Amino acid sequence: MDWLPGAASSYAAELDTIFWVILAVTGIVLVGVQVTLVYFLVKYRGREGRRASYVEGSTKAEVIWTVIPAVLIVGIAVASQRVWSQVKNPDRFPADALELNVEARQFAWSITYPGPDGELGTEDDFTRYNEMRVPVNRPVVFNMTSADVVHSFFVPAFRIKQDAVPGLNTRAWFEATEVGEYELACAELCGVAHGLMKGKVVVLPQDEFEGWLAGLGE
Amino acid sequence: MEMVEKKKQPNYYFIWFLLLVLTVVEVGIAYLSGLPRSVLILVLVGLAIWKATLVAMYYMHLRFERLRVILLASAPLPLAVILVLAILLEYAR
Amino acid sequence: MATVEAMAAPLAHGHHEEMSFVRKYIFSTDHKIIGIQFLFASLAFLALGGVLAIMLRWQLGFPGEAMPGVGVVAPKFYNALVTMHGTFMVFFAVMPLLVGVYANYLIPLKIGAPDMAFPRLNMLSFWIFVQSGIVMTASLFVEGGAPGAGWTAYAPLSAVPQYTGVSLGQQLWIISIVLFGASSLLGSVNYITTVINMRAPGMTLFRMPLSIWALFITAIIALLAVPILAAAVILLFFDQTLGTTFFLPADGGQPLLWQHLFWFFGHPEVYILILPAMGIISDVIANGSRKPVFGYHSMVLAIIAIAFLGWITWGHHMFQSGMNPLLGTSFMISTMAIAIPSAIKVFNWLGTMWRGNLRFHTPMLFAIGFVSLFTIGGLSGIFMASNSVDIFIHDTYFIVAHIHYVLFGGSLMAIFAAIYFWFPKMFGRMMNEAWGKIHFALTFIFYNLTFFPMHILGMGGHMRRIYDPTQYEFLQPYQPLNKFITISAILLFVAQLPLIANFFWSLFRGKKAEANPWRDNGLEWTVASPPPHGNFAVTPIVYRGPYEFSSPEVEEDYLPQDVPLNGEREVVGAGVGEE
Amino acid sequence: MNEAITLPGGVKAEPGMRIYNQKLGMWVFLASEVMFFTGLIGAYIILRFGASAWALPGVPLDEGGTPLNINLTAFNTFVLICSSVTMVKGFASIEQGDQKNLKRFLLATVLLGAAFVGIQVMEYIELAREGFLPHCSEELATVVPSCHLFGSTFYTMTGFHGAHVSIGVLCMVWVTVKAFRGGYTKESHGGVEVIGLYWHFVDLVWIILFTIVYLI
Repeated sequence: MDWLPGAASSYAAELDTIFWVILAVTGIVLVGVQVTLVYFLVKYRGREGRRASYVEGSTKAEVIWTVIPAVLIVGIAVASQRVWSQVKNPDRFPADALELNVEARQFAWSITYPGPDGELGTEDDFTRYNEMRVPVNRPVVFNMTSADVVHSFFVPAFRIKQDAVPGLNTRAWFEATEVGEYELACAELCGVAHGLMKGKVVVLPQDEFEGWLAGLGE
Repeated sequence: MEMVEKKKQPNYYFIWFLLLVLTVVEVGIAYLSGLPRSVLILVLVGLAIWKATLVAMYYMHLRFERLRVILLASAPLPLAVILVLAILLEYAR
Repeated sequence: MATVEAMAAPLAHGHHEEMSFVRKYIFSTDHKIIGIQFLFASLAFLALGGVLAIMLRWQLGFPGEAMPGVGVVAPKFYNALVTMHGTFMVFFAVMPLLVGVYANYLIPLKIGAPDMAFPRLNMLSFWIFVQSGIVMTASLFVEGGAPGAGWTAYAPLSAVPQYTGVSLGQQLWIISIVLFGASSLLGSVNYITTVINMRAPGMTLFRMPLSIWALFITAIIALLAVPILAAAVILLFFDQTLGTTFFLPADGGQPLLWQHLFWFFGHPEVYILILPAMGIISDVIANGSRKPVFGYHSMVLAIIAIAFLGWITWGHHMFQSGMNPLLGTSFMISTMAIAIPSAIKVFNWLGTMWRGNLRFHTPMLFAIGFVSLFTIGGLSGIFMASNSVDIFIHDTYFIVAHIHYVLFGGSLMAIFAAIYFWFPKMFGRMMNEAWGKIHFALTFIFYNLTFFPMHILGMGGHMRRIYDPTQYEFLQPYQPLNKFITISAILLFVAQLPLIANFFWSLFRGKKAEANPWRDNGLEWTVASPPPHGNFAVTPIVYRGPYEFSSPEVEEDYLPQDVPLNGEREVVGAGVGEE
Repeated sequence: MNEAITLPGGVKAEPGMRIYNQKLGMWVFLASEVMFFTGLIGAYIILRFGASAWALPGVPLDEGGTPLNINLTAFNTFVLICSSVTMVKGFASIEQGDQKNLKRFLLATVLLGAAFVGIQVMEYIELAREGFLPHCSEELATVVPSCHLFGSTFYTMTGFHGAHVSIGVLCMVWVTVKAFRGGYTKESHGGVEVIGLYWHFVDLVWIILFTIVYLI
């Protein structure tokens, strides 16, 4: 069992790296604090006749432990920002992407494909439920909305999560890097069957996907 | 109480008169269709803030209070601005 | 204990006539009685919240199996459990336990005031809280079931009865929250006025104990944050009942507006839940270490900084909501910034223990537990603050682990420390130390066994609030871990029995407490346990800060705030506040 | 009145805000009220920005004009401003120990406040007759842009303000009765000042509401 689910999208690896970096940094701090704590508990445990030192503080020490976290935090923030804007900033979405429409409703996902002409909003569009088929190694941008309550599109293997909000068009993208089937879940409490609102994303080799699209999903 | 002695009596009727004039001006401007919307909104909000400040400063005697009372009274205002502006940014896209 | 009788004017408190039981213990205006009333009421809600937690954990550990005595948890009931567990714990257990109990009990005693500024409003605050709790509890039993939209009540799910199948329950939830807001408002007005105006002579702001600083700042946050929630739930109520569309996309409403309003309240609320805990812990650690708090001034500044930053970070709850990505960046930065004052506090607690003479009484053990667990909770917060990592772990068990490390490992540990620490003052009897230590050990162990594995679930992508994890193939390998967590949670619940037994046994049979059993410096320890009505026979005069432990100037290792040393007698005049 | 206290080490005892508890408490309460109205008004501003069109003043109703009666409400604003000046004059009178004028001004304030609420109720009835409700009539919804949203925000904001005025009037009646019994003197008139603060605050909120709901 891996700690993080197998990564299968273009930006998953970079996001995981930030996760591990933060884990390393916070892990070091955590171990440092806990070890110091235990050491102090043993070393300075109360004994008869001993007296605590009357120390009210140390400006130098406090400056040090203000500056060090600040520097670490800035580093983490800068690293995070790169992936964030890559994943979430619509201005930086990949250009030659396949566009899909996704509508969430209690308790299903409906995915509308552009059909053979590659254009959404035309007559040959077709819709499938709870199964998103996408080509491998090609970016997929999807326009998401919801028919009722707030849902959240979550494919753990792709590290993508985006809320579907009624009345809004939220956009997200991913590029699958490995052929296979991945589970799709709703991550935002959306009603009685929230926990059962699942689907899958099927990543096909590009030619197979083109054929499927041309055949109107047959 | 020492504050009572320190307090000058402002001319309350003059403030009242000023508030009335400002209200009339506001209503007049609102009916004027000549101004562009953005200018109109800016002017009207400006007038409203002016009126509100008059009430707070003179009728609520903030002008004659200590600084810390003024700070206490204005503490929530930045929060109100932060809330509204940040959410409006959502729609500025 | 030396008092400076000649210099202090007697307090104008003539309440010496015998009061009836009802006036004295039920509709009392004495802040100490009101604090104790809050204690009993919110401990009851804490137990209720715990029972709900066990039921929902059962479903996650043993999905679809009948729980003994309860039966199979149905999906709708599961959502109700999730919702009501969060609601009760946040609004009716942790918040009143910290603010209702200890702000009420400690503020007048620790600043040397006879009572709150507005004793009758204080009583009203408690009784509105009780009503609010009754309404909330009632929502569990009404037709249509309890609210199931989560404690965050995201619209439109919470706004349209058809979406959850709950209507009356959700409306009662809203009414209860509005009542709760009124109660909290009355409390906050009281605490703020009291701290500003009713400090004893010499009790300057920077001689106040950190617990009072934290409770004061918390009261300001609550004063300004809770009305936003009240406004939001009122709009939600109209959506529910009058057919308005504030949060519904039909006719131009804005579902995200709810999230903004809720979290604009909700994030400061998080600090309402942790700041008083930090303050209480500072007091207890200084006492247990027999040393002054390391860097008192920076501790105060850190409290203020956290309180201020808390207002500009709410958006990190909404990173995945489709918000403007630029806002996402700024909210990440402000959120990350909070790590700095939090880190200062943790290091200063360690600094306080450094070269101390540690006494491991039960409150100190819980305080140490707090430092240890809060560090984990604080550090795991950095994962969520990072907007890109949050894409993956948002709404997973990583968040659940984080919030429980902060609210249980943090706040609740501090509450336990406070219960043991001030029990002698409240009831005039000591709690049993041995059982207290057993309670601590069991709680600490089972706490970690319950909540630490949740980080692993979260890393695996385990969504929160789902009814049956086994429905997902990728979560099936985690089912043994889920079972393990559930069993640990049940044991954690059982581990609270020593507290209950100890509490009630000590109430009647505990060793009689002297005035200052912990050899502490605070003003509350200069009066009898429990203190008389009106608290102080004469207004105390304060000569120094609250943390003069092991001062080289005296032989004992503590130096109460109101004891003058040689040459400290040139005080002129006395009395404060009430001009 | 306390002297400032100097303690050893040169630290001055802090005497608090130097205003009495009730007044401080009222200011603290008003800070909370500001946030409550921020919630309501902020929701209105955001919903209005998000809406595609909104009813404007100075335009005929069938061309997207506002269904609100601005002239009537302008008069009502006048009434509330008048009640504010009578309130503050009452307070100024008792500061000089003038009980007679206090009674007169307080009575005027109560009447003006009640008149404000009365006119608002009339306005509501009239608007409801035209079909302007939290959920507009079908007929009106075809003329007035964003009618449902306008109706619901309008009634929420003005309704909560009206409730505040009504509570203010009730408290004011209580203060007035006490004034007629001679309960306030030159030395002790905290009640008048505290209720006055609340009253002016309600007036202040109305000034904002009138502008952003009726005029913009």
